[in-house]
Amino acid sequence: MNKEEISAAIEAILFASGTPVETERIAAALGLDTATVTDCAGELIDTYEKEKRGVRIIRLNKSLQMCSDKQYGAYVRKVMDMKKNTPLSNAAMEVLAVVAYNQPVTKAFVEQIRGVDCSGVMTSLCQKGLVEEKGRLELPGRPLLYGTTDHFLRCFGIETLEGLPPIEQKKEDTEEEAEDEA
Amino acid sequence: MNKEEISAAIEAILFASGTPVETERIAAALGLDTATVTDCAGELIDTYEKEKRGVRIIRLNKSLQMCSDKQYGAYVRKVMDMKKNTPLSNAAMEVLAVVAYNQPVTKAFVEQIRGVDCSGVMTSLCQKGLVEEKGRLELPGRPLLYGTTDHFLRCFGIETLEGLPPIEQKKEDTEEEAEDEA
Amino acid sequence: MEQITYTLPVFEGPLDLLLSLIAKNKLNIYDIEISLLLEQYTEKIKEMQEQQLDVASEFLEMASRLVYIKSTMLLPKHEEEAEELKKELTGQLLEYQECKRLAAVMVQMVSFDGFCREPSKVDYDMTYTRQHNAIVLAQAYVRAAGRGKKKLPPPAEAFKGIVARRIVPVGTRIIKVLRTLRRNGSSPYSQLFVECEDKSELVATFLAILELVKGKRIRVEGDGDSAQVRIIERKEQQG
Repeated sequence: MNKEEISAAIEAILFASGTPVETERIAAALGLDTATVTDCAGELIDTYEKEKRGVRIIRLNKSLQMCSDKQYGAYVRKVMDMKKNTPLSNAAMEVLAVVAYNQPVTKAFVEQIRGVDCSGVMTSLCQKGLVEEKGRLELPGRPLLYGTTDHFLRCFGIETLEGLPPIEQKKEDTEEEAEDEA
Repeated sequence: MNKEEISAAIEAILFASGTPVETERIAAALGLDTATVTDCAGELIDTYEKEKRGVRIIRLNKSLQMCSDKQYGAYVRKVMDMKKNTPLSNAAMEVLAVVAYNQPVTKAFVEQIRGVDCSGVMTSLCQKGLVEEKGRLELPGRPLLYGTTDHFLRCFGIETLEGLPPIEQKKEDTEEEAEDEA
Repeated sequence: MEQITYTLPVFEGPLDLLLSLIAKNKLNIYDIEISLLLEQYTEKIKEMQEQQLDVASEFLEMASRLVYIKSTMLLPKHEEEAEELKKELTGQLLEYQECKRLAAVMVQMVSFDGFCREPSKVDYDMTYTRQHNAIVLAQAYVRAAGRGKKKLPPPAEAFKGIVARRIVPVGTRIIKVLRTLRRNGSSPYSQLFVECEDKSELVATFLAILELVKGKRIRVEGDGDSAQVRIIERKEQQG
């Protein structure tokens, strides 16, 4: 293993683990002595700094860690903020609608209407502050009840739940009913 | 923002995000146009390769992602105490091929091509993150649809599904065409 | 005792086995000799069973399919059908052959040695920031209802009239009953309740009738379904 390879291996290890890694541990994995690894790591740290890279390697006690440069923290944050700010998916909108019109409801109720599991969607709606827990249903298992939040009203530009648009019954349903009656 | 800073910011963003990040999103965060970011990213990718770094930047569809170089995978595994990956079985590879070339597909479709049940294999491919559910087919029984993931692209070292090896034109087709012409 | 083990190649399925037999016998995949293939196929399956390998049902299904094709070929006037069945099998075999080839190419490409990392933990605000028109909710609701097996229950709004107490003054019902009776002179008792929209109105109407009976303004005749309510005409009013 030449020096270039050792450096690359250290990079790979630090990148993949994310957390601080003891120099000793890296040395053991590479089958080298700690001093060699420390030397190589030192050079890496210098190179990164000299080249003003967006990623840095730092020393913490006897460990090494890779992290992004603080200077670019604002951009990192922006990108990550954008990720959460994607418009609601169709599935999410449907779950939200079922909750809004029938609240408080259990997850099971929503799933029964939509015919698909909605755990992930419900969690994400809660994180987005559109839906919140509203106690439990006094039934076996005491399932959680969900309802919409004030923030939900703001996002949809309505003052109260009474401002929800009326639901047009689907043609299909009325036709079916007509058939039933016939 | 000069070029050096743009490159550093891209590095920082990709490192911190971990997951693939759309080039467009990076551009928006940096207040630049997508072309500039694409150019800078391209240079970064080349530099990383030329310098044989332990960390690489790859393109996936319209996104960029940072990942460690395959060459040092064994060391990373050692440090992180990870088990060696069992190679994909023939069956898994075949299922993966059918899914990759025909996605989104139902399990029934895969089974028709291979002539055998593939529930177990499909589950394990999902667990490995190579395949994922992509909604349901609006047919009686609403069967699940499957498609490949970004992780699949990464593991197979391709940027998009177009990077898959080309399909051989069936002899039958060409023969038939010849007949038609005759 | 030493166990004798044969190394029998593992087949991914009946199609895989058929392809290997076709290759071994150098058969033309576009015009398969079904009887030869069937013979070798059943032999192979017997071999597998003798070694107590678990022969999956798919293998047996294919055997019966081959038998079916063969017997169709023997029937007079069924040449076309037999050709069709053979063609179908050929198509399937070709498709699977291509699948195997692609799998073999792809296995050369795959590597699980590149790692990516977990996203850095940033405590960011997840609160949703986009604005929507509320109408999209109604649309989503109708869409969602189409998916589930169950019919959509009426929204909470529909229960409002029942759950919330609506106050219907008895006085208004008295006026309504009197108006109806003045118009027609009499009315079937049940008819007075027909137009009531909810429970409150029903109750108020009933109380109104009691009140009017008490005040001797109306009279109820008969009982059950044939009960009639008649207005008691006053002399003063007639004049």
